[in-house]
Amino acid sequence: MLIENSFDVAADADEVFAFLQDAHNVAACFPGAELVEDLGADAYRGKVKIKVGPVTAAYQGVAKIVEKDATARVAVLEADGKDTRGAGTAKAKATMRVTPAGEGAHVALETDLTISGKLAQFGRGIMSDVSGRMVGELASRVRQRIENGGEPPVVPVAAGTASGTATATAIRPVPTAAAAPQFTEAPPMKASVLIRIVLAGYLERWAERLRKSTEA
Amino acid sequence: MTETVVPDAAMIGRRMERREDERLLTGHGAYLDDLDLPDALAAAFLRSPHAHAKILSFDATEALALPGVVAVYSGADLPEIQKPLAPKVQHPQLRDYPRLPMPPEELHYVGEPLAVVIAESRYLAEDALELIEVDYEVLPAVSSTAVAVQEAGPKAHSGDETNVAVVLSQSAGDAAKALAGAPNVLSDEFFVMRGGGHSMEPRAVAARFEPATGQVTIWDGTQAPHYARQQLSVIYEMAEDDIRLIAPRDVGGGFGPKAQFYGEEVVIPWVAMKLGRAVKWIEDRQENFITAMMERSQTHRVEVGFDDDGRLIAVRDFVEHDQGAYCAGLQVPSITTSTVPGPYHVPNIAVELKACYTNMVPTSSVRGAGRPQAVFVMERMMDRIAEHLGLDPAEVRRRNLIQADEFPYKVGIMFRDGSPLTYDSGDFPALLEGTLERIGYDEARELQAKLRGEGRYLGIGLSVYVEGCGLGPYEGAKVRLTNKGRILVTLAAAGQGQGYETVYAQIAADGLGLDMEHIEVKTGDTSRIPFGQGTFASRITATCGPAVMDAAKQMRQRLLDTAAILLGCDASEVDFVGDKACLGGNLEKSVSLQQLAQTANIGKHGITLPRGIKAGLETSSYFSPERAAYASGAHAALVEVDPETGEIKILKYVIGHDCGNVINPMLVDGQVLGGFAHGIGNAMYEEPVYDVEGQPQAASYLDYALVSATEVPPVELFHIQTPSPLNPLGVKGAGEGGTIPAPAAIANAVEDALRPLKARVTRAPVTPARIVDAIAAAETAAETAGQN
Amino acid sequence: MRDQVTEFPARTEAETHTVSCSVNGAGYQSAVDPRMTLADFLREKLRLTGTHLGCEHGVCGACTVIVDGAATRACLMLAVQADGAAVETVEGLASDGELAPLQKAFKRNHALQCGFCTPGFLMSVTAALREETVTGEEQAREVLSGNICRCTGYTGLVKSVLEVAATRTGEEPAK
Amino acid sequence: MKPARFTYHSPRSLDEALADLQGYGDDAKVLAGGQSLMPMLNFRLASFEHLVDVNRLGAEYAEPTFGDTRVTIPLLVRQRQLERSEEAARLLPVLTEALHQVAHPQIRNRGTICGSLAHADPAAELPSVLSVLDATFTLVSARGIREVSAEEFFLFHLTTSLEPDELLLQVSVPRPPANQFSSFREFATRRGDFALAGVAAVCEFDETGAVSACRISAAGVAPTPHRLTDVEALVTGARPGEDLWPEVEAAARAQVEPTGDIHASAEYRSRLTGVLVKRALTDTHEKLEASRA
Repeated sequence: MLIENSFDVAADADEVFAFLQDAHNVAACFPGAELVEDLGADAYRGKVKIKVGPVTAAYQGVAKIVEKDATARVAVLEADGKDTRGAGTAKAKATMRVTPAGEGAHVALETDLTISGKLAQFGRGIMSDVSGRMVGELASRVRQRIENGGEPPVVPVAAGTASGTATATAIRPVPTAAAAPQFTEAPPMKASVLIRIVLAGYLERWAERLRKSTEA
Repeated sequence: MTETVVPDAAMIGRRMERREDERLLTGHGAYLDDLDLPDALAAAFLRSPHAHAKILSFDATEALALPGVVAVYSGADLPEIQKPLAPKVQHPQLRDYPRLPMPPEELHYVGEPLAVVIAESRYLAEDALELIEVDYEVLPAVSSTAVAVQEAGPKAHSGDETNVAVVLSQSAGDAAKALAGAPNVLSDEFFVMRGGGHSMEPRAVAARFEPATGQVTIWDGTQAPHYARQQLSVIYEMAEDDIRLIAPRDVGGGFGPKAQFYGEEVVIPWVAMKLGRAVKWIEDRQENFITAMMERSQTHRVEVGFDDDGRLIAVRDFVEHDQGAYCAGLQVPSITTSTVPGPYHVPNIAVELKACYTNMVPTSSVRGAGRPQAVFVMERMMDRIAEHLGLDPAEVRRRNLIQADEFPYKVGIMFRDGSPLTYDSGDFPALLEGTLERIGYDEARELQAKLRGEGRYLGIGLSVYVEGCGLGPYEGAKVRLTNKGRILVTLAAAGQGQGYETVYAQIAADGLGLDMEHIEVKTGDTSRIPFGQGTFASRITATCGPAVMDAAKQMRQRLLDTAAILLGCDASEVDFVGDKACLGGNLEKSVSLQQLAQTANIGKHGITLPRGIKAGLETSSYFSPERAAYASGAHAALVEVDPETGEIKILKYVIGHDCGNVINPMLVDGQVLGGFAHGIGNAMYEEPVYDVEGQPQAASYLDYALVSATEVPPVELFHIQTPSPLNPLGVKGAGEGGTIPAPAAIANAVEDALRPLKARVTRAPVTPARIVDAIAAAETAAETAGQN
Repeated sequence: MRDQVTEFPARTEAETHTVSCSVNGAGYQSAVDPRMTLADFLREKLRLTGTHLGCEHGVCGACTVIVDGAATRACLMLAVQADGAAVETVEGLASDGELAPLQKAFKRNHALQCGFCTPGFLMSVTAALREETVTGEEQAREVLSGNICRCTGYTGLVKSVLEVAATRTGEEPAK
Repeated sequence: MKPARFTYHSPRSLDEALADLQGYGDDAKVLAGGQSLMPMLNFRLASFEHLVDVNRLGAEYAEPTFGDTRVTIPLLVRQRQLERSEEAARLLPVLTEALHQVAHPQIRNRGTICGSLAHADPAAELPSVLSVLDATFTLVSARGIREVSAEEFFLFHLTTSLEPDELLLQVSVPRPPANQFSSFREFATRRGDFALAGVAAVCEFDETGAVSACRISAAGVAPTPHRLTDVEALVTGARPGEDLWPEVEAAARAQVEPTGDIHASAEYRSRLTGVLVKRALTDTHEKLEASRA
C-alpha cells in the first residue's frame, strides 16, 4: 500500500532535511511510536502502537535509515516490526524528499506500507485510511515541530486519537453540584443521582436553555 | 417427476423422507466436535502470516510456560512426519514441490501451518499461539497467475526458474488452421475468481492411541476416509489395519475441500500417539478461510471461429490456472480442459492450460471442479456469436448442439479419468427447449424489447453444460445379516449430508426384496470395510449404487438359499414377507431373518452346519465403471439490472437437469437446488480476494458473502432422464450440476440486459460495482470513439 | 455476585463466575471462565451439542439459540451474561419424542442436508414465528436470511416456514 | 477463535460502572450488546484487560422516552426493541427504516442503539441516521457529563470522542416538526451486510412543497458519517424533481472521497452516493405528497 503525502514547512530546506535525519525527531512525531534503543549506524529499535477503536496492534522492530543524500535531500527509512501478540507484521519503506519552495521547504513523503496477518485480513478497507491518517499526522507534527521549535505537543498514541476534539468540548460538572468536582478523589457525586435527573428530563430542559442562550 | 425405468423397483425412484433427519433436527447429530472424548486435549495451529517467508528462528519457551499448555511442536520438532502429501492427480511432466504437513524451513502461503500447540482447552491453546516467537525472512510473493507468468517476476518457490507447474494440452482437429480459415472469428479474455467450499462445519480431526492394541483411532471430517488412511499409513509407516479412520456419522458439508488431504490430518494423530492422549483439532472459520483449499481462479483467452450461420468451426483456449502454493492434484485443470467443448459440435479444438504456482492456499476441487470456468467461457462465446451475427442466442445453441441420436458421442479429446471423452447418453436439445419453454423465452424477449423503451434493462441468459461424473476407479459395499437378524449395508463412502443412510437403504431394499425397515446403512469407517475411494466428483451413486445393488442381490440369494434348506424346499419357492422367508407366501412355513442368522452366522458351538448351508451371511461387491458417465443440464435466467446501482434482480430461473435415473427424487432436487445456490454465490458474490502481497483480504463472512435465502431466487426445476448405459442402475451424478452453469447463465443475462449500453461482462462473479464500472467504461469508450 | 470494587486489581489467572440459568426449562448452575461464550458453555459444560459453531463471528447463525424469548447468537454472548436467563436450544423443541411442527416440516420438505446449520435455522424461525405472522415467500426468505445454509439452496426451508406459518394464522403469538 | 482472557465486571449501577471505567481507563472496554465487539474479541483483533458489562445497570436505561420536545434513547435500548416501537416509527420513521436494514433480527435483538453508535463503524446505518436527526450524545464519566453533536462525536473509523473513562449514556433527538419527512437508502452486497454506501436524509418542506431545511448524511464513504452540506445547500429552497437530480448527484459525488476496497471502487461508491441521495430525496418528497393526498 503506497501512501503519498506532501506538506510545506516554513523553514529552510536543509534545516528541514537535517531535522528529518534525526530518528528521535521522526519517532517523536510518528503517532504511537517510541524509540527504545539506538543500535548505531542509523539503526534503532522501536515500537509502534496502532489503535483503531477496539482494534490494537503493537509492533516491535527495527528502523534503519538506509539511504541518505544530503545534497539531493533524499532519505529512505526502512522499518520492520512484528506484532507483540503474534498477529502479524508491519513493514514500511518511507522515502523523504525535501525541496526548497519559496521561502520554505516542501517535503514529499512516500510510504510503502505492508501489513500482514490479522489486521490485513480484516481491514475492510480501513487500513488504508488508517495508514493515510498516520502519515498525515506525522506530517503535521513534523511541520508543527519545526515551525514552533521544541517539543511536539503530547499526543496519545492512538491513530484517530480523540483528545484534540474532546478537549474542545468542555466537560460540565454535574449540574446540581455547586462546587467544582474533585477529580482526584472518588466521583464527586453519585452519577446515579445525575442520571435520574437526566432521565427526568432535567438535562433536556437545561440543554434547551443553553441553546436558547447561545442563539440569543 | 418422471418415474425411474429401473425394472421391478419398489423403492428406487421413490421420494423418501430421510432417515438421518430425526437426529439432526433434535440436536443429536454426531459431528466430530460433538463426540464424547472427555480427556481430549485441544490443538491450535500457528500459521504463516506471510505469503512467502523463510523461518529464521522459532521460540516457544513462553508458550510452553503457560499453565494448561501440554506441548508445542514446530515442523522441525516432528521431522519423522515431514513427508510430502502427494498430489491426488499426477502428471508425468508435473514439476512437483513437496507439500509438507508443517514445513520446517520455508512457508508458501498465508495460513500454512508451522507449529501446533496442545493445551487443556482451545482457549488456552490460542493464548499460547500469541506467545510463540518466530522470526521470518519475508520473500517476494506471487499473488496471481498474471504475476506468475511474468518471466522476470517473483517465484512462488525460492530458486525456481518458472512458476508453471505443468502445461496440459488437449486438441482435436487443427484449431489454428481452422481459425485462420474461418469466416468469423471472435476472441475475448475471461477471468473466473477463486471461491471456497464453505461447508458450514469446518474441518476437524481427533485421534486417540490405544497402547493395548497398537491401534490409533482417528476421527476425521473427511470426504475420503480410505484415501486419508492410505496416506497416513505411508507417512507413519504403519500397517493400514493399525489405523482406524472414521468419518463421523455426521459431517457438516464437504463440497470438495474435505476430499483433499491436509497437514493437520497428519499432525494431530501423530501428536496423539506421541503424547498418549486424545487430541482434538476443530478448525475455526478464520483458519478455514485461509487454509481450506479453494478453486476456480482461471484466466481464459479464447478464440472461436464460426460460419455465417453461427456454427462452430474451431475453438482455441489458452488458460492460466491458479494452482496455489503446491499441487494438491491436477484434477481441476484437467477437467477444465475437457469441459470446454461442452454439449456442442466442435470440429477443431485446442486447449492449452498452464497450471501456475502462486503463494496462495493450494487449489483443488470445489463443487463443480474445473467445469464452471470452462462452461463460463464457452457459453459467453455462444452469446457473442449470436450478437455478432444478429442471431438469437438460443438459436445459435440449437444449431451447435449434439443431437439425441448421436450417443455415444466421442468428442475427440481425453477426460480426466484416462479414457477418451465419450458422452454416454443425453438429450441436450430437449434440455434447452424445455428450459426455454419454462422461462417463457419468446415472451421474455418481447418484454425485454418493450421495457428497453422505458429505460429498463431486462436480460435473458442461457447456459448448457455436460458434466463428467461417476468416476472410477471403484467403490464398494458389504451386506451382512447381523446376529440380530437385521441387514447391515456398509459403504466405504462417507456422506456429508447427501442422505446415504436413506438412498442406499432404498437400493438395498430393492436388491433384497425386503422392507427398508430391516436395513441399516453404515458409512465411512475403515475398520468396517477395507477398500474405498471417497465422495467426490459426483461419483457415489454411479459407483456405490451398483455395488450395493449387486451385494444386496447376492445376499437375497444367500438368504433364500439358506431358508430353502431349512424349509426343505427350492429357493425359487421362497420369498420374504416382512422379515420372514416364507414358502409360497405361507407364514406358517417360514424362517425369520434372525433364525437365518442363528443358523448360518451364530451357529451351534462345535456342531456341524445343516447340510448345504453356507456359513457367514455376508456379501460384498465392488463396482468399477468402464469410464465416466456424463450428466447434463440447461439453465435459463431472466434478470433485471439497475444500471445506476448495478443491482441484479433475478426475476425467474429455470433449471433443466439430466442425471439419468433418479433414486430419490427429493434428494436429487435437493442436490441440484443446493448446487444452484452455490452457483449463484460464484456468479454474483463470492470472492476470496488476495492483495498483491498474497494476503487474504476477505477472510471472514463480513467480507466474503455467502448467499442467504434472500439472494437465492425461486427456481423452476425439471428433469429428463437418459439412463447411463455404463452402470446397471442407469444413474449419473447430481451433486454439481446446479453449480456448474449458473455463473455463465447470470453473466450472459447481465450482458444481455446491458447490451444497449455496450457494457461487457468478462469476469465471474459479476458484482454491482463491476457492472456500474463496466457501464462507465463503455460510455468512455463510446465517447473516445466518437471523438476519433 | 460481583465483588465490591475497592481497588483495581490486575487480571487474575483463574477467575471464574457462577452462572445460573435455565436451559429448556431445566435449571443449571456452573462456574465458568468469564471469556467462555454461551455457545461453548452449552456445548462443553452442559454437553448440549446441538448448538453448532459455524463462524464464531455472528454471521452464519448456526449457533442461534433463544435467550429470554429472543433469537440470539450464542457465539456473540458470554456465558456469564446468561446468568438468570431462560435459554432455549434445539434440544428443547421436540416434546416427548414428538417433533415440533417446524421440525416435521423441515423433514417433509428436505429443508436440511448435512444438518449442521439446521439447529440455528430452527431456533431463528421458531422465535420469528412467535413474534410475527409470515404470509408470503418474500417474508419467509427475510425470516431465514439471518442464517446460512450451504447445502439446500433454501427451497425446502422457505416452504417449511410458509407451511408452519399458515397453520399459525389466527393463532395468538406466544409470549 | 476464542477471546483472550479478561477480567469481567458486571456493575449493577451506573456509579459502579463509571468507577470501573475510571479505575481501569484504557485497559477497560464497555460491553453492551456486544454484536460488534464480540466478533473482534473472538478474532482476537481486540483484547482488553477488563470488560465492563453494562447490561445489568438497571431497567431505567433500557426504555426510550418520547418526551414533549425530545426522544431519548438510553444505552440499553436494543435495536430490535426500537425497531418494533410504534411510537418510534411514528416519530422517527427514518430510524425505524434504517434499523430494518441493520444486520439481522438475531443481531438486533441484542445489539443496542448506543453500542452501535459508540462502535462508530462508518459503514453502519445508525451513525449517519443519528447525524441527520441532529442527535445529542450524552457522555458521562465519573468526572461529569458532557454533550456533543454527531459531528463532534464521530472522529474516525471506530473512533469517537468518548474518553476511556466515559460511557455513552444516551442519545437524544429533537421531536421532528410535522413538516419533516425522511428517508434512509442503502445499497449492500447482500441483505444485512454493511452498506457499500448509504444515505440518510431529513427534509422539512414549506407550504409550496419546497425544501425549507434539510440534513443529508452518507454512510460507508468516509471514515465517519459524512454530511453532504453542498447537497443540503443545493436542495434547500428547491422542489425535489427530475430537473434537480443531475446537479444533486454531481454535488454528492463531488463531496465524497471514498476509499476503494475489495467490494467496490472509489468511483463506484461516489456514483452510488449520488444515486442514493437522489432516491432518498425522491422518497422524502413522495412521503410528503402522500401525507398531503
